[in-house]
Amino acid sequence: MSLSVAVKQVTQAFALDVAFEAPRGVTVLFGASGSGKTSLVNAVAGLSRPKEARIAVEDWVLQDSKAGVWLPPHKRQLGYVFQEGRLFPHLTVRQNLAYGQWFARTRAGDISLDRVVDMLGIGALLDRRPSGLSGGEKQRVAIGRALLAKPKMILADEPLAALDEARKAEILPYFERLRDEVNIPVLYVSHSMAEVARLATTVVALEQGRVSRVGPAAEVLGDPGFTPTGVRAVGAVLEARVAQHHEDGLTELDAAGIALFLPQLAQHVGQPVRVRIAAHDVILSREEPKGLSALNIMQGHVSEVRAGAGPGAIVSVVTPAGPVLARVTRRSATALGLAEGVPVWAVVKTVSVAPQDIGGR
Amino acid sequence: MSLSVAVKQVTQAFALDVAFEAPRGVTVLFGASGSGKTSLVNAVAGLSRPKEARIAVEDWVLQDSKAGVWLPPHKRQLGYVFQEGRLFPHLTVRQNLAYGQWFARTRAGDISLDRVVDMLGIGALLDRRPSGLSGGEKQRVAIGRALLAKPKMILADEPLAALDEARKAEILPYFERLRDEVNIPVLYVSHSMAEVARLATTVVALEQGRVSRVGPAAEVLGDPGFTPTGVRAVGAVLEARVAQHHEDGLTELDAAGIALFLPQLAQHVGQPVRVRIAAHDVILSREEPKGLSALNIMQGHVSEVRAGAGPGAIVSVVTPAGPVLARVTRRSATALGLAEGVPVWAVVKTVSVAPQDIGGR
Amino acid sequence: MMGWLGPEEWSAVALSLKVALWATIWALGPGIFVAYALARWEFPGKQVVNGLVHLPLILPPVATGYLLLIGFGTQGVLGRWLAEIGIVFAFRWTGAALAAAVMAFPLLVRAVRLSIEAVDPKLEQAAGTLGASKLWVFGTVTLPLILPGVLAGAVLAFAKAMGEFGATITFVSNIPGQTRTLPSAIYSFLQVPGGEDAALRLVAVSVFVAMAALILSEVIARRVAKRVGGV
Amino acid sequence: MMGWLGPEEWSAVALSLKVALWATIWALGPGIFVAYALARWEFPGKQVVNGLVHLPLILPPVATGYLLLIGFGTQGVLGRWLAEIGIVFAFRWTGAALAAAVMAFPLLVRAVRLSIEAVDPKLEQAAGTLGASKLWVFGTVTLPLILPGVLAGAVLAFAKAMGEFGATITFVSNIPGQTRTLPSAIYSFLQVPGGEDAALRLVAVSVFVAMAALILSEVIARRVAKRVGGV
Amino acid sequence: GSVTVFAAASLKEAMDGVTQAFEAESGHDVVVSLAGSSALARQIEYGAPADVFLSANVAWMDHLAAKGRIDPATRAYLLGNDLVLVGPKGAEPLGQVAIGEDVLTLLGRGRLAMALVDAVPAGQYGKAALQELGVWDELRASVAQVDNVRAALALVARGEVPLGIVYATDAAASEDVAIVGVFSDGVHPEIVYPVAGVVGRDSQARNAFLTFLSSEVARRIFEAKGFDVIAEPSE
Ligand SMILES: Nc1ncnc2c1ncn2[C@@H]1O[C@H](COP(=O)(O)OP(=O)(O)OP(=O)(O)O)[C@@H](O)[C@H]1O
Ligand SMILES: Nc1ncnc2c1ncn2[C@@H]1O[C@H](COP(=O)(O)OP(=O)(O)OP(=O)(O)O)[C@@H](O)[C@H]1O
Ligand code: MOO
Ligand SMILES: [Mg+2]
Ligand SMILES: [Mg+2]
Repeated sequence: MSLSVAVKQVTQAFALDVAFEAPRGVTVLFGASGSGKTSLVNAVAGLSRPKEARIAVEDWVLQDSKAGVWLPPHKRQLGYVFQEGRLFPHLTVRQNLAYGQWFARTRAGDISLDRVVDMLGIGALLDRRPSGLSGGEKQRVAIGRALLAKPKMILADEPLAALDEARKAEILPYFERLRDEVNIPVLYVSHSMAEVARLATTVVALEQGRVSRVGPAAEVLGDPGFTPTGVRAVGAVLEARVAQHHEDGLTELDAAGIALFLPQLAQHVGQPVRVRIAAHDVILSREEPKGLSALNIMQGHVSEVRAGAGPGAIVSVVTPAGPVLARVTRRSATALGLAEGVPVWAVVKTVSVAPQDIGGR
Repeated sequence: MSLSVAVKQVTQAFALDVAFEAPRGVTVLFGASGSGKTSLVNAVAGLSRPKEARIAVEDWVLQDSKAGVWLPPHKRQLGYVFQEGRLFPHLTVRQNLAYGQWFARTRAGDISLDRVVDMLGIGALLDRRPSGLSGGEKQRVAIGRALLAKPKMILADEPLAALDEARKAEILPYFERLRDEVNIPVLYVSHSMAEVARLATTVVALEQGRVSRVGPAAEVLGDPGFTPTGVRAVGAVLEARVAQHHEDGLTELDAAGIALFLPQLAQHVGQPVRVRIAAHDVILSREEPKGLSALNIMQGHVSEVRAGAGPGAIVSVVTPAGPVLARVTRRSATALGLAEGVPVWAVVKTVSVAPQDIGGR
Repeated sequence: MMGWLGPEEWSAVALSLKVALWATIWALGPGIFVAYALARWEFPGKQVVNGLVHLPLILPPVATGYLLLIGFGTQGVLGRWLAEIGIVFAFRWTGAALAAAVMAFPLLVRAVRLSIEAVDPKLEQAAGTLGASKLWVFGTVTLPLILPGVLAGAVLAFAKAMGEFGATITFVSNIPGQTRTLPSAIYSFLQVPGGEDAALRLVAVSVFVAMAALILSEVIARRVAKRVGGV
Repeated sequence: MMGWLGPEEWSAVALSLKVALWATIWALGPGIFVAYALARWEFPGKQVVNGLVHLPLILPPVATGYLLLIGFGTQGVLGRWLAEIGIVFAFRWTGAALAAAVMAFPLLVRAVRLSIEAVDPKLEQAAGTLGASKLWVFGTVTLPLILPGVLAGAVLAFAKAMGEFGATITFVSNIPGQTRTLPSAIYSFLQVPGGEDAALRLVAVSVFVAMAALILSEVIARRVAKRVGGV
Repeated sequence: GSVTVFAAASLKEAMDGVTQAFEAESGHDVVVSLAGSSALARQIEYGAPADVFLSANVAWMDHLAAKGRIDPATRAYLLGNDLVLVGPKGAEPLGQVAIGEDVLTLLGRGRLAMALVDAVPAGQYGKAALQELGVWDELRASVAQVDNVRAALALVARGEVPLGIVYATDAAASEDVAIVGVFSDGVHPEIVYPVAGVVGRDSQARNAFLTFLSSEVARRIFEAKGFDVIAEPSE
């Protein structure tokens, strides 16, 4: 396992008792405010020193309280993007960015200042000081600073919370690239289901200092019972492959023989991608739909209907591409006679497969 | 006009030149990171003192540089929720909350500590100090503190950015209530289209220190050309009225004679509500759809097809309930022969009308 | 310890405590005010004020004492005027306290000023938007936040006041029971050949008192810091 | 101004500047170290160290000078030992600088300590996660952030060193050209009837020098503050 | 009644004895403030509540007389003193110092401790003596000046310097120094301690104290401490 964490830290105010293993990739810590995400990340970074803990990134043991091992933060070679930026007020943006480079100078890695500056759109800020930056600007610089330290693992504590959608959409791909190209493990704290879906290899859900759920992203997200932030967050993740780039700007994916159309993707033909289909974006039909503006229609059959507390129900549909979840009203479920084994068509609008919900791998 | 702002503030680093008028309700300042939102709110709060400005809330003139009027911050009677919390570190949460109450003691208003504590779920924190709170906990206390000062207007600078979805969903209604029940004007800074749609009476979009768009929320949001944070944000807002609460947990709305079904709303029968229908949640059909799980189907005709830069197009459909926007692929638009005047059915899944997108008024 | 020091020495200890305490108390209000003005305001002559505040530090104490004598002696410019309204410093313990306060003033101002500069003005702004006037903000936000600094400054001032000698003896002489503070007594003993032992006893008392004040202030400061920044 | 002061007086001015400068320089390193230790470490005997640092403030300067004499005089415990390795303080300007450094030390430590306590440890943590060791963090984050405090402390120390008299004259006496600093000269003039005018001339020089140092430090501090916190 | 006496610091031991005796005899209280003559004189000039001033030199008394702060009628020369050369305990006595060469030889390469030669009376007398002996210019750079005569004494007592110039009374007070030589009266101005009552502080107690200073009892105490009493004995 790439990331192995077991931390027990009990204070008067809060008890943290977490253990999980995660493979390489992005491990997203997911949980409500106050559930202990920051506390856990601090333990990994060595900013707190839990009495009982074993923390390792691959064979790089950061702490093993039984063996008496505890690396101080500066020896951990981690890049921490803090929830509140923590830029050095006495340095310019450029100097802030360069801060970690010195310590990383002998380590392998090809990340350059220019590349980071470009990617984060902070070229115009380089000679300014942090105090004059807007909230979002600060956070972008903090991300760049961590990246330039060529870390063995990136820790990111809600790095995008202060950013606008456009910036988020710009920066998210870079975390993906960290995962896919640089092949750096990432421990990422987030509230946002869209971020989780897009980035997570593994999801670790925290509740009041304990792990309430842990597993591969597709599995956890595809579970209709996993609704940590409300039903809107339910959705299935499908594995697919780029089949063709069409001239009208659409990319055709092949999900186990089923064609899915999306707006132009950057991936090459043949590359694997993950597609998240939010349950509330799926319409079910008993008849084969015709004359609809939706391009993605998958035939399958109902495997489960789970009524929720409210007026809705989650319907699991087995399709050749994998399981797809659909959220419908109980009224519709009754009207359409949805029940286990019933054949249905799942209608997904092309554009409702949102860019945030597609992650290359 | 309830809120009247004209501010000119030019520094070396940044030029702010903004003027707008907004009626009572929630005025949302919307714009990318660094566009000047915080700078503008600071001018309204009196934390900066622009050379040329006239700022008034109804007949309460906060600044009029021509008349030489400038109220210092503490006389403005505003409640400012800062982007970064700014809690008093030496006071307990309870004392932080109570801070503004003293100054507001002679002002009218019935907001009580208990009510605010309840609403924000901070009862367990009351005797703690800010330094031990998580990011989200801090922000909730900051909101409570501003509310308890019984302000003439609330200024909120991305108050929810640090909160998780569940908390957001809990707190947003309170801002609505401010608007609707307490009838307090709110100047609200946000990146989030969902928040804008839910709260805004008026939208003021900023771009590099200037107003790029201003107008009533429905008008601005219903404009297919208004895509400040990407096409996913496009959507129309319909005015409706609660028609009936059904037993299966659905609420039926009446939008100019057309029935719309939503999960149970809190509003009473007869009350007006606003429904936002995101363009990417609408599927168009040339034939009357049958056997679909979607409950909301509106007949209408195409009034405009606007091709975007990518593979998509925004189709405006005139329905009896009002204009509805749909985002489809150009491929579908061609396949279905969508053009001005063509009759279509707009299919909207009940549940895809998200809770965040419904605002009572 | 009662038997360890003679009655004259006890009276010097008691007097020094009284003098240092009052010197600190007198210096506190003006010190905080001046520190705030220097830290947060811009006004013409700011540098002059800053310089004046530091004068007692720069000048040999005897010179400061001399200036005090000229100013506040019964024949002095201010002294004569103050005497008319019933305030007399000359050759009273109050004069010793004044001298100590003046000598301690720059230390106090520096300490307080530094801690005022460390307070985030954004917190003060926040208090302002909640309806607090400048004065109120100072009392409820700035002052509590600078308490550790004020405390540190006050203890420094107290310690300095306990040790002040040159200005005191020059200004109010060395009158047993009235202006004969511990340092004067120590000085006297050091003037007597073989008086080192007696001097050392008094030094021990000085050190004990000042240490007690220091430790007390550390404890309080720690408690305050815990309240403000900590768990 | 050349004609205004006699050559002896000029030499006193030059010597005072040299002594105060070196005193400040010597005190700086240990002062920052001790301030850091007191601000950020917990160790047994911390209160004792804290007390020791403050001693020169608490004791009458003459007593401090006397202790220095016992310790660092040619017959003193340390003095004898140091003399063997060629370091002599007694009756040299170096001794004057040592006395001034000792007297200024508590002021320096206090100022620096306060500003260290005002540095957000979160920034230091951030530097740590980027790979900086404790020492490196200190040099690249803590030190730059406390520069205004260090500067303030150094100027305070310099001013105090310029004004130090009692300990200096007791420890290294008053040898024209070697240990005859400005305060000694001022003191001398004040001891003779009618010497006030001459004393005042030297006071003016003292004040001028110290004011210049103060103003310079303010200017630098402002520039630093601007860099750190401002526009 | 009560008498406040401002007395030069070098009179400390003697004043302790005298006031005790006076208090026992008269029943009056005496409060003695000891400091440098200069500080005391200035304080009296600016209105210090002193009844009696006992100065270590004439110049400050003259200064106060010129300012009209003392009663000329009460002024008297009370005490005399000798100037001596001291060395650490065990130093070889030399007898009368009449030629400067002696000082030079004895000093070797060490330093000569003196009170401030331009400011403090003991230093002023010493400087005058060395000038008269013709060695001042040579010695000038070797002189370690301290702020009062007792500090010079301490330097000798601690062995920091081989020689010092102090009053005979100081030498008598310390066990750690030995008198090396006594300066002949002729080489320095006469060392006298004037006394006077302060203007406007006339009282029965004060006058009794002034009278007592030149009494036989006082004379014995002063002489025990090494002073010459030069005032006419009071009856
Ligand atoms: N220094 C501290 N002292 C006391 N309690 C603390 C301290 N730091 C954190 N806590 C408490 O520990 C719990 C977990 O805090 P943590 O910051 O890890 O939450 P989080 O999941 O990161 O929340 P958020 O999403 O709001 O940032 C909270 O209840 C918080 O109040
Ligand atoms: N004190 C300052 N000095 C110099 N430039 C400043 C200062 N404060 C803000 N700016 C600049 O003004 C511009 C607007 O900043 P502002 O904080 O108003 O943005 P914003 O819209 O609130 O951004 P965000 O969404 O990231 O909070 C930015 O370019 C910022 O860098
Ligand atoms: O008694 Mo004096 O005035 O120190 O020579
Ligand atoms: Mg957190
Ligand atoms: Mg902002």
